[in-house]
Formats: sequence, C-alpha cells, structure tokens
Amino acid sequence: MEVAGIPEVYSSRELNLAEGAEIERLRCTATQPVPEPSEWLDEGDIEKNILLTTVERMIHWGRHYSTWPVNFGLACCAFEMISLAVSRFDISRFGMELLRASPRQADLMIVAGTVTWKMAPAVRRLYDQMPEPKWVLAMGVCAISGGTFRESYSVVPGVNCIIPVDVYVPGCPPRPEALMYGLMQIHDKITSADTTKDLKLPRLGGARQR
Amino acid sequence: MEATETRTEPFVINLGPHHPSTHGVFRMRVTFDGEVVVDVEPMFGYLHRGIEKLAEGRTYTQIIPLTDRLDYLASMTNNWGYVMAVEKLAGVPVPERAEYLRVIVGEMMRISSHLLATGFLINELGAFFTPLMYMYREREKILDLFDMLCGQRLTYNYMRVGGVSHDPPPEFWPAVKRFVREMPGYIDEYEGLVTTNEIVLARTKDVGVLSKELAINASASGPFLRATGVDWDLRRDDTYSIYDRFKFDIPVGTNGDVFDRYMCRIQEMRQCCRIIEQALQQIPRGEFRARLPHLVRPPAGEVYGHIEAPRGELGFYLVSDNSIAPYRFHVRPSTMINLTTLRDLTIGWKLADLIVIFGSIDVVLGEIDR
Amino acid sequence: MKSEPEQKSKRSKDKKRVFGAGIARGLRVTMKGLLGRAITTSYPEHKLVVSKRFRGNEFVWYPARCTGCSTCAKSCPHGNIEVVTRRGNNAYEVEKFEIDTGRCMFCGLCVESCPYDALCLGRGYELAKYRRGDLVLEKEAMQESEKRKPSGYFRPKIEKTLPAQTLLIERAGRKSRKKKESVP
Amino acid sequence: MTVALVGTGVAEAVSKSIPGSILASDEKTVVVSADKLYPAAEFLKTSEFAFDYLANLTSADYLDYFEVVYHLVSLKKNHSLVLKTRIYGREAPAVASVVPLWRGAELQEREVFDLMGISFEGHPNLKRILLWDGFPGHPLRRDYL
Repeated sequence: MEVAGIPEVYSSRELNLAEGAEIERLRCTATQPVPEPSEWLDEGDIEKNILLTTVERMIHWGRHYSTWPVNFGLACCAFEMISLAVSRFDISRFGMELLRASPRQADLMIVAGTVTWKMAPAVRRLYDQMPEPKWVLAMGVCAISGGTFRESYSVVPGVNCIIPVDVYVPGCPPRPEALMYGLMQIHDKITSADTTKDLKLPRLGGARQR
Repeated sequence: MEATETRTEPFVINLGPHHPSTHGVFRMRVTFDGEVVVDVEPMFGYLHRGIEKLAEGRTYTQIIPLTDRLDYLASMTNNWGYVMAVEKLAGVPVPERAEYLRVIVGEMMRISSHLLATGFLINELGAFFTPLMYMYREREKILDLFDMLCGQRLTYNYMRVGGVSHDPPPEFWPAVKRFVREMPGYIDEYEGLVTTNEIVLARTKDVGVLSKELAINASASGPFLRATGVDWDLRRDDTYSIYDRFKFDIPVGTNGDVFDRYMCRIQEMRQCCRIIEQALQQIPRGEFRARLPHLVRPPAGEVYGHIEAPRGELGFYLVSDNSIAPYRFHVRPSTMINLTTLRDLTIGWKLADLIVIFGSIDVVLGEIDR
Repeated sequence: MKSEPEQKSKRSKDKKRVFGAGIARGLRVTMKGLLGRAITTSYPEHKLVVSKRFRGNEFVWYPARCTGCSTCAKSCPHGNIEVVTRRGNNAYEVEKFEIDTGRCMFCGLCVESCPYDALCLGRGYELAKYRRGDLVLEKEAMQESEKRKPSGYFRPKIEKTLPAQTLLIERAGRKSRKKKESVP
Repeated sequence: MTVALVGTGVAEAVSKSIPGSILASDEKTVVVSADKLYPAAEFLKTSEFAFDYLANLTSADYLDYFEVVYHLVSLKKNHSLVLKTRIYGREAPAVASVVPLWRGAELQEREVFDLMGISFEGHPNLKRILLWDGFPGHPLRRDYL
C-alpha cells in the first residue's frame, strides 16, 4: 500500500492486527446464544387483541408487504437466495422488490451461509447498521448452528451467538420455497407484533405494564 | 495519467467482505489515485471453514458431502474430482455406466456454472439482473434434473467411491435429451442479446489483458488460462475418465482480455452440449456402482488427482495411512490460484473496470477459503 | 479470439440503419417474453411437485423396523443422530432417537446405510421455526403421518408410488416433436 | 495424456547438476533436501525438463518432519513430476520460497504458512491469508488441539 511521496496513516500490518483483535474480542464475548425475540409468542389472546387497532394494523400491513432484505450472501445458501430473487420464484410477489445492497435501506437480514469468526464482526456491524424495526432470518443449517462445520476452529456455532434470530429455516441449502415459507413466517411475526412496544411509548388503555 | 501535478492523494477503499459485486465474502483493499487503481490487495478467509482439517476426522465416504460445499456452484465436479482421487489411491475400478453418468452430470454442471459466470459478469457490466434472469431460467432446468437424480438442488452428494449413488429414473433421459437439443438455441439467444452489444464490447475488449507467459507462470487454469491462448485442457491433455471417447473442441482465446474469457465460456457451453449428446448415444446398460465394502480403506500412500472443473484445475491431494480416514486432505483451489494475478490485471484501470475484471475471473469463495 | 460475433457486428454496421429498427427488435424480445409461457411459480398457491428422491428437511422413522443398531448414527458425518437403547425382552428397545435438523445437512448417508429401511428422508420442506429448540426432532416428531410422507431417496419401493416431478423444461421449453424416447 | 516422469531418473539428472541435493527418490517422487530446494527447482524449470507450470503446492505434517510437496507440470512437453522437500524440527520450520520461479506459488505458500506454520524465505508478502492475525497456532498441524 505504499505510494511514493505520501506517508501512510496506517500500515496494512496495523490494520490486520486491529482486525484480528476485534475478531478475538468478539470470539471471547459471544459464547452464549442470544435468546430469540419470541416473547410475543407466549402472549395470551386477550393481550394481543387490545391494540391500537386500526392504525397499528395499517402499519403492520404496510410493513409486512415491503420487507426489504439486505443482499447478504455468505456461502452456498446465497445462490438459493438469488434463485428466489430471479425468474422462477420471484420474491417481488411479496413486495420484496430488491435485495438491498446497503443495510441502511433494509429491514430484513437473511443470513445465508456459514458465518466464520473472521466474518462475525462484519455481520454484527451490518446488523447494527440496519434501522429498527429489523428482523433476522437464519437460512440453512450453517447459520442456525454451524451445521456440519460446527466443530471447526473458525466457524461460529450458530449466528444466534452474535445476533438475535427471528426465524430459523433448516435445510442445506433450503429450497427457495422453504425460504419463502420462512419469509411468510416473518410476515406473520410482523403482523402480530406490538407496535407500541417497539416504539417504547406508554401503552394506551393500561392493558399491561412493562 | 499524463498530468502528474493533478494527482490526488491516494485513498484506500475496502471492497467487501460484504459487497454485492464480490461474489460472496471476498475482500479487496484497493488504493485509488482519483479513480485509478494503484494497488490491490486481495484478502480471503471470510469463509474459511476448515474443511481440510475436518476431513482428517471423517471417513472417505463422509468427506463427499464436504466436497459439495467447496465450490458450491459446481458440486458435481467436486464430487467427481474427489472420488477419482480416492479411486486412484485405492485402485477401485469404476463401471462403464457410472463413468458415462459422471460425464453427463459433470458437463451439465459445467454449463450451469458457466451460465452463472457469464450472467454475473454481465450483471456487473451494468445490465442489472436481466441477463441473470435469462441465465437462471436454463440453470433451473439443470437443477431440476439434478433434483430428479439425487434429490437436492445445490449440494448433490451424488458420486460414491466406485460409481454413483443412483441410477437415473426413466424420465431423466428424455428430459436430458430435450435439454441438450434446446440449449444451443438458448446460447444463441444470449449471444444475440449480449455478444454484439456495443456497451459490452467497449467495456470488455482489451480490458484486463493477461499475457500468456504470466498466465502459465502464475499457474492459472481453466477458461481463465485458455482465454490467453494457452491450449491446455486436462480433459484432453491429461485424459481422465472416458474423455478420450468423445469428440470435442477446446475453445482458446487470443487476447486474454475479459471478452475472451466470456467467449471461452460461451463456446465451452456449446462443446459441453456436444459431449453430452455423444455420451447419451454411447451409454451402456449395466451396473452403476461397484460392489465395495462399506468403509473404504485405501493402502498407505499418496495421490494427486485433478480434473478440469468449470473454473480450472481442481486437484485433491490425499495421503492415506491405511485407515478409514485420510491422513492429509488438501484441495488445490482453482480460483484462488487464478487470483494471483489480480494485481497485475487491475492496476491502472478504474474502479468500474476492477469490478468487471474481478467478475471475469469467476471466483467462488467456498473453494478459495475452504 | 476469432469469433463470429465480431464478424456479425461488422455486418450489422455495414447494413443500412433504419430508424427505430433497434426498438422494434427490442419490442420483439419483449413480446416473446410476454406471450410465452410464464416460468414463475406463485408459490403459496401453486406448489411445485418435488422430486421423487427429494431430500426434504425432515425425517420419517419407523419404530417397528428400527432395531436400534445405530448404523445411521455411525455413518453421520458429524454425529448428529442420537440413539439410546434399553435392553428389552429379546430385542433392544429404542428409548431415544433424536436428530437435530438445525444441524443436519441432509446428505442422506444415514438413510443409505440403514439396513432395515427404518429411516427415510421426508418430503416436507416448510419447516421454518421461531425457536431453535423446535428444530430438534424426537421420536414422535419423526413417525409417518398424513403430513409427513417419506421420500424415495434410496427407497425404490416408495419412489414408485410418488407423483411425477414438475420439470421446468417441460413447462418452458420450446415445442418439441413428440417422439418416443428410448431409455438407455 | 500427461506422462508422470520416473522420479529416479530425474533425481539422477538433478544430482549430477547439483551434487548432494537428493535425499531420496522413487518411482513417483523426488525428495530434495531443504537447503538445496531452490537450485533444484531452478534446474527443473530451466533444464530440458522445462517444468514451467506449478500445478499444486501443499504440505503435510508427519510429526518427525514437515513435507512440502510441489506438483510440477510441463505444458510444453506434457509431463509431470512430484517434487518434495523435508524440513526437520517443529520450531520455526523454514524453506526457500519458489515465488521467483513460479508466481503461482505466491498464495499457496501463504496458505501453507498460515495453516501449517512453515515460513518461506524470500516470499514477497508472507503473512496470514485465511485466518486472522492473532489466531493461536496452525490448525493443519497434527498436534493442533
């Protein structure tokens, strides 16, 4: 990286060391799975039904028909994800027009493939860069648990060690239809979520105190 | 760059590991002077899964699913290369029918892989997603056939030591015949849309030229090597399996630029169709899998088996100590070695050309990082 | 590269250019796409028939046939199958038979190695779950039922009874002469 | 069809030119000593053998010694050879780099350095490639974990 006449700010060596240190730091801290954001699953019917009905339903309806996934291919599963985006299984039918290249424009992250420790800080950063509310879909067994590479020295044993996962789609790789089914599960989750909780506003009606 | 006084301060851009044009999790640390590439440093390892280490603890049969996940766009040829190396090591004969089946699926895999390579290349030229839609249409047909054969679309686990796992069902044959009959027409369609397109020609002709000498010295292989004019194809020059029974040409480029790589792939697809057609005519009836004990236990020794995978020479180096698992398992990654010359190819070109040149090498990260 | 396209492009340059010819050509491609048969599958409404040998993301296990020999567990590349047996009268009783589909790569080696045809792969793929723990299949979640059908992977008897696969090549291919094809 | 040259014949020619370089040879392979590797490789490239293409470079750990394996091919004459060298000692094993002869060795030598811990003297940019800086140990060694 040396260009004559101009002093370097950081050498390649320093940058590599800094990257290695960050990987090691994450590797030491991320040992336990992050629990799934699934508390809403246990909510009773009555609690679910007391809503800011119309407005909330409208928001959810709009949201679940325009979930934009971030174009985040890691390994083999990425090509099934692309299969989903192109002609035969067209995800435009679900309002997921494009796989966004930037995480800032996306609200769904499809973790498609093996997450290695070297990639883990990048995955974490991409997740942090996505605007709220956001959902994560772990596609394929490598993302769910490390899969066949779980015992390897360089593979994260499940992406849920780094980021919370909403839906797990098993398969190695799952068929595009299986992934579509997973996306529909995400839609279900969106429509039955609780907006006021996301917005951290005091609930109207005093149905429940958190 | 004549006017040196207008030179800007160089700056560094990290392309990847998450970037839509890097075919996965590849990363380049690129130094630019204005928009001109001054230095490229490829960085890998973002998909390093330790397959070589894992394989040391698995039996020879259990490694086959691992090889699927090496170059996941050409799983069949990976299977093939690996089982061929083991057969060479253990001295296992392969039935005729299995050899023909391997050729048929191997060549179909090559078509499918080249379709993606050209599709993504044109995608990166700016024709966003439309060519990919065309290419995927044909690829889905091949995947359907593989699905029929072994029940998966991407990771097949089809070949076994001493043959293949399944005989194709009866409905496989008319579908393959029909596919081979129709495929040249589809290739014409792509060529009509793309090859004579002026934008494509302007962006690819004489871009990223690789010389013959450098290509050989840098151990390039596959269409990347042949595009430079080196007439070297393992299917003919180090004949393996039954390739000596087929008539096919090996397309060779002259210039070694991006366009030649594209043309090599397109013409190779036509040759693949020819090979499949001949194989379909010649295929005999009979056994498709040799009768072997459940656990393969090759004698102590070592072997280097290599085949012409869609992306180049794919080699497997195995060391056996007469146990049920290999002592050492090494994969010669074709695309990683092709990337040796990335720096030479891209310096002096602009950012947009860097993406195109990189796309023309056609990398698959699963194989590079293993 | 000596290529025909180069000659072609020269030829097309020599031709006299007609205003709007390019647009017409482009529209012809569009019309062809518009009038041809669509290849998109509208998934939740129309489902593709999967292959007869489809390796789905679930397992079908027959407790009556299983002897608890654990050949499947031995052939699994990463030890994903857990079998616990208890000595019963005259045979082993399978106490625990567990496969973690959140780790399994569905390579089918266990099915291939089963000497009693007691383990089959399933045909289901719609198995996305909200919780990681739900992906672990236990004995009860693996027995054959109306929803859980075995696949014909390495089970030729089952394969014969399954419906034919939807092939894209038959749906989107060009019209071909109907001819009786021989099976090599 | 690529002809695999008989190792003993090649070994004779190599030892004639570079005395004392051959450790062993058999039908398939030629094993040269680690300190004479570079001249031997140079001889194989420039002499009548004309090995202009380095197909594969890898290494294996036999606990007593490390073996670095070079699969050489001549595209002109269409023949091949397996060249090996042995490095004794597990602390800081080192061997000369062949990058000046074959550029194709560049990334493969870095990989061997990363995963097996053999350093190549004279390599232009020898640093970790697949794993990150600060990774403990070299995973492909037999005694790793």
